[in-house]
Amino acid sequence: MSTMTMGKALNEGLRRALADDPKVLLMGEDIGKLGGVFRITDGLQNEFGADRVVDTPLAESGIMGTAVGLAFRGFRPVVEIQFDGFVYPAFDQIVCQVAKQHYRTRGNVKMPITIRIPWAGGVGAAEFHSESPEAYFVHTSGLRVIAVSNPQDAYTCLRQAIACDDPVVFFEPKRLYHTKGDVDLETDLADAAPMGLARVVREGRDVTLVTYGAMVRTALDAAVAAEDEGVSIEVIDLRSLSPVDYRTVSASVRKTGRVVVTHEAAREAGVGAEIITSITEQCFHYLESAPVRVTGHDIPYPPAKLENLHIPDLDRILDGVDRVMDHHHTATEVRS
Amino acid sequence: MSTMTMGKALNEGLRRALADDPKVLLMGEDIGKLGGVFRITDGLQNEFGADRVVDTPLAESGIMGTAVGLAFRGFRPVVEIQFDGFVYPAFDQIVCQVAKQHYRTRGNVKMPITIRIPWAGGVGAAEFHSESPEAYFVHTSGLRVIAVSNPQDAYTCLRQAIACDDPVVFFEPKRLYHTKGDVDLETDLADAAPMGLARVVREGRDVTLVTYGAMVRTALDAAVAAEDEGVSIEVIDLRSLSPVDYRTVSASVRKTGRVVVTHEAAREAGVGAEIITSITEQCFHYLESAPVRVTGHDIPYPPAKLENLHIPDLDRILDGVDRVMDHHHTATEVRS
Amino acid sequence: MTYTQTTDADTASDVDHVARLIASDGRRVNDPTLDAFAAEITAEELRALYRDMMLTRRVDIEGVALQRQGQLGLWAPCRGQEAVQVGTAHALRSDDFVFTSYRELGVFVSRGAKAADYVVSWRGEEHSTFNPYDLNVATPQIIIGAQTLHAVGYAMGIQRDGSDESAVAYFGDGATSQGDVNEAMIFAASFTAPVVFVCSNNQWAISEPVGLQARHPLSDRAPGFGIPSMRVDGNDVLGCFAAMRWALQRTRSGAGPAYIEAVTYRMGPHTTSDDPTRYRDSEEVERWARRDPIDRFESLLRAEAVIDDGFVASVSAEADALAADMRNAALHAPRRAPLGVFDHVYAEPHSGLDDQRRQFAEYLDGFETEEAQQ
Amino acid sequence: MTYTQTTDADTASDVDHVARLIASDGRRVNDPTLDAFAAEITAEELRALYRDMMLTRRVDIEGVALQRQGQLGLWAPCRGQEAVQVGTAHALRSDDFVFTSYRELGVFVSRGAKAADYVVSWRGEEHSTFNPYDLNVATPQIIIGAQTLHAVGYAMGIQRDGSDESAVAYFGDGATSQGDVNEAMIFAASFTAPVVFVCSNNQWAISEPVGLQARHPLSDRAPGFGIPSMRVDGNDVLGCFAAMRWALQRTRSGAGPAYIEAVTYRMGPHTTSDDPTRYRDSEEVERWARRDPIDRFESLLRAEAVIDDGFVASVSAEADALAADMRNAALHAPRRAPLGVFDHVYAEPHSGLDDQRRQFAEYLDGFETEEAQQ
Ligand SMILES: Cc1ncc(C[n+]2csc(CCOP(=O)(O)OP(=O)(O)O)c2C)c(N)n1
Ligand SMILES: Cc1ncc(C[n+]2csc(CCOP(=O)(O)OP(=O)(O)O)c2C)c(N)n1
Ligand SMILES: [Mg+2]
Ligand SMILES: [Mg+2]
Repeated sequence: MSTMTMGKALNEGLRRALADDPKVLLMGEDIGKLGGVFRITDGLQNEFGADRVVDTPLAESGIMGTAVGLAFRGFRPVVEIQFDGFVYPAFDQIVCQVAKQHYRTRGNVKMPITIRIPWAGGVGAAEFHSESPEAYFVHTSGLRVIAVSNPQDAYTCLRQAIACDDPVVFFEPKRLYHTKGDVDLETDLADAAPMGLARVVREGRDVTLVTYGAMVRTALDAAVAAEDEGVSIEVIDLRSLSPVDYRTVSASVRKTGRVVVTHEAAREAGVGAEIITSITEQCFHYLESAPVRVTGHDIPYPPAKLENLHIPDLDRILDGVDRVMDHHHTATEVRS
Repeated sequence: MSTMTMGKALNEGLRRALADDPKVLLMGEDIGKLGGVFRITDGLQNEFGADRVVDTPLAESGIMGTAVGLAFRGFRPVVEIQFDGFVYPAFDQIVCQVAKQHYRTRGNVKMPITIRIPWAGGVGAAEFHSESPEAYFVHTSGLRVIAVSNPQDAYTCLRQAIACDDPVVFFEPKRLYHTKGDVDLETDLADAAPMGLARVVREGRDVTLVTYGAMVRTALDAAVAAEDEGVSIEVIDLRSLSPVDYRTVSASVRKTGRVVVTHEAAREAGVGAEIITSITEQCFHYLESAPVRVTGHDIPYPPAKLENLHIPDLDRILDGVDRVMDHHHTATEVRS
Repeated sequence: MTYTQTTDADTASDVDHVARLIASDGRRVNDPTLDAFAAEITAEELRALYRDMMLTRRVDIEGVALQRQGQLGLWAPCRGQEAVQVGTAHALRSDDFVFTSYRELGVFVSRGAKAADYVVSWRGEEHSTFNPYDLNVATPQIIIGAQTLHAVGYAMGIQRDGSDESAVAYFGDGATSQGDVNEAMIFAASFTAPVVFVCSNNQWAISEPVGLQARHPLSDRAPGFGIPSMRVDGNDVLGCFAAMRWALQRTRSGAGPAYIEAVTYRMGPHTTSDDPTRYRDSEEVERWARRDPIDRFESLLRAEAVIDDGFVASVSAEADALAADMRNAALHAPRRAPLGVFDHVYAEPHSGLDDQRRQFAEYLDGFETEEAQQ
Repeated sequence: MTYTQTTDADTASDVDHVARLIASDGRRVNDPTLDAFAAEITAEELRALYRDMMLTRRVDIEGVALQRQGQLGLWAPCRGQEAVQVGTAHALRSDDFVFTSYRELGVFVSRGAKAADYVVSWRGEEHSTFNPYDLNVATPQIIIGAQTLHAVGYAMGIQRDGSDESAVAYFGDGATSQGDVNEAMIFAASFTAPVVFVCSNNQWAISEPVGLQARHPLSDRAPGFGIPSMRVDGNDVLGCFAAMRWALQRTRSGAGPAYIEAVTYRMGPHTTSDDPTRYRDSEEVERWARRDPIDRFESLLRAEAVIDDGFVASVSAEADALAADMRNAALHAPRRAPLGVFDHVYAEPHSGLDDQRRQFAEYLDGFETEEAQQ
């Protein structure tokens, strides 16, 4: 067990994956000498050579399409998309090729591709550098989607994602790269909780607060603040956005009877809608009030100085908690 | 008022839009001499010339990106994507450029682009020719999304979409192209119901059945069948998937207390999730049972001969109605 | 410096400025580059080329017929393109790996596909019937151009494995406009990847003439990316074979990618859904009929006594038998079990989909129970 | 036939085989193509070029300083690239429409941008401060290469309007690998669109040398698409000006697109977040410092007595004043009202977002009420 940043944990995850399996290789823009713009691949090209830590031409579709070809040849490419907003040129290859190849070849061709995406806002970045595109991938059958919230999960889930025979879109919250935590690099990956499971980060009785990624910390802060006002919040870190571990989530909601989902991505047809609908399907008779979403607005990501108005903060989550506790529910219903 | 197929209604819509506004122009693959693979642009190049009905090189990102440039110059491009499954190479231009340009230029640059997409399955087509990608666009802030279900709406909404100063993704159900209906081509577009409004297609008391596109017919069939079993179904055709006309939908749900949403697209983070979550937010205390989704499975589109197992049919909708009538609700809850 | 084998054609649709070894009347002609690559070809190999072209044509005819009879959902005829498909494919080793579009029937014939492989997916029963690793051919690509990047990636894998196989990407003239195809050339050049690009310029992308995709010959593009290219008569099977050997000499020697533009013609409609009379003259089609790849090759082989009536008859019989097998495979294509739609979405268990599958199974069961009760 | 102005350089990073009018020591040299296009340039225009390069450098220095002082979120320095930006932009008419990347500061200076336009968006207050139709410049593009297609589309609009403006697309060497940039060339060639592609090959795409994107000079690609290209010394402002006039002669005459590769160097880091010492030698940077575009132009103008100490001093003063305005604009950039984040998402009312806006307003109000009560 040692203390390290999430960035370092990811770096270690990649290092050990490269060391353990000669078929693993990294691809991306500026991941070689520079070590990636976030230094997640720092030192790896030096250690494993330019054939295994591959600086590619500046073209995301090209990166993803050649990764598909490498997977055809039996490799396990780990692709870095430099920033969330630059994944779209690769969208066609991800949605039509990466996600569907196993199905269309009746399981003959595997696509063990991990797509790492430095993700979401809160770091004052320039336009197109703070996007939350996870719902697109959750909606895409054939992909698995992971979003990590702490160094240990970052390490463990990344190793598991690379080892997984399915394609995994792996979201790394940029604003947690420098956050430190204890990491056990020696965990037996087979013993570790599989990346598909959610985690109850904090137990509570009154409200289930579901979230993922960097919002886990804000959710925990909200839970502490709510405790002071006498509301006991159970916080769940989904970790896996597809599939979602509804056993864990539903068990919690059956206990609390109330649920708030919070994420930074836009609301309309976002991951929150999926979670709430599934919870409603599974726990309708346990629900004591309407589930509540606290999300980014349905706007393009705003200029950096205004991002705090967009990313749900402690107050907006507490307002959501208030609403789910029925303090304002009539207002909501009348309004619409 | 005359009777015509949806294909013809769309053709007329394009013809009149071209005739009325010199800034309107059509772009796409094979839309000229061929008239498009579905003949929706039949005769238009002959009538308006190759400068206004433009056969483009075979590159969807190129089509969309040049449409953005034409919009910068004051044109109103109407883009045809040949089939639903070929929109992804244009995804980056749609999501990052078309959807955001108005916002990022503080309203100085308008993007009145209509993106027509022959859409969804049920016609026994080859792989990648039966996709239902609407949720991706609904989740994208800055776009409007329309899905039509009959010739009159096809005509009216297309004219309104082209006249709209915002970008509109316009879904045309392939399996309805040959369906006939009455169309009033002389409707005053300003007087017609705006494309953003939903339509109660059939009134009912017990269950609100929400759908859009080609599924509207299946939903109506289900309503007729349910009537025989004593269940009165109100069918709503959303028409606009973004924004959704929740006033109409919620009014219905408040009346019936039960809701089923059905669509052909995959379930996970699909449009159904959005609708159910919003309804639950707005009508929680009116709901008598858990809202139910009847959707395509979370699989890549299956081979054509198996598509009937994927697209919700009358029986699956009736099964959903059964469930929302609480006949099986305990089973569902116990299962999960 | 850029090394190029382009000719001085000045439009993309030009059909005269090409390298060739067999003229349209069947005469053997010379080409300074290609001759060497066709020099050692044996009579047996010539007969094999002829046989596979004949089988390809027969399979194609049967495919069209089956579609017209309602047995297939769709068919994309390759008539007229047998030479480029069979000629290039025969230059390959069986361990080379091929990525094709939907129209490369002749490649499948040359790789030994089974009768069912030609029809079951067009019938709509399966997306793919064969294991790509059995034929070393990927499931045909529908998304225009996407496979070119897969071929480059595969070639990068070959490099990393230190082997001397090649990857091959087949695509059409229309495909050259896609970003992916251009990115494929860029990646291939950057990584010196052992990949051969084979562009079948059949003059049309559905209704769009090649002149809409390109002002200059398509083969002119590759040199700008640092990839040598060759413009060959796509209706000359020997020329295509030799061009592919030229390309493979480069890839196998570690010199990197090569590009072939084969100038040919799509004699039929784009697919059985298409109506080419809306956009092209019958006169053009007739002109190309006179350049038929099989006729010209047969003339040559007969003239050089490589084949005779007996051989031609035996190949025809074999082709008819294959067509009969194909018909049989179509008519008796096994229907997948309903729950099969859930198979192979994921390679590993997936709680969400596994639940959906279970629920759908229960739903189907309930249905059967109901039926039983009635 | 392909018409090309490429030189015989054989690598993408070559800096010797370029067309130029001013050598790095400030001598005026001759070029068979460019001379004619620089022949009629007036002393006044030469001074204007010099002034805008000086202003660009000063604005850039101030931008870096403001970022270091925490006043801007980020800055993408253009030091070293003033000649290509200012030289090409000065050849344009004000009604030509320009699409740039994030690094084309000199283009904005040349188009008369206001001090606030250089800083307010880098500060993160707005995505864009100016109306594109005021400057005839689009909001700078962040998605690499996307703007090249916009320029082509705009040019297609010009054609349809029957006017003689041109569209211009600026982009970097790294951008040339994107599918969009290649599709832009294809569309431009197909439609004979009046668009000029200006590739600033500054040798680096963040940490990736141009040799990773291309084996051959980037300007070699355009001819394969049917677009004439010119490879020019990007640190020679007169050469860039003349190259742009060469290109515009084509576009204005209806001959279609043209392509300029300007060979230059990014003297600074990619952005203020970057650390170039991780991937490139200081020796390379020093070598390029000796090719400074402003120094060489100043030598020439002084030698030809077009400028003198007095003029240089007045330009410096003007530059300092602009820098001061910029600093002022950054420090006093107006903050948008919170609900402003909802502005301009749509041009027409949108029931969903309008509801969200109202709800958020109520939420914010409630908050204020609470605060007032405390
Ligand atoms: C990305 C994409 N866009 C559009 C299509 C529709 N489409 C199928 S084939 C075709 C024409 C292809 O022409 P070409 O590349 O010349 O190949 P050919 O059919 O002539 O063999 C088009 C436009 C597609 N399959 N994929
Ligand atoms: C689609 C996309 N991918 C990646 C990036 C990240 N990125 C920003 S600038 C840059 C390098 C661009 O290099 P070049 O085109 O040479 O322009 P330069 O920065 O040198 O002016 C990269 C990779 C991006 N902005 N957009
Ligand atoms: Mg073709
Ligand atoms: Mg650069």
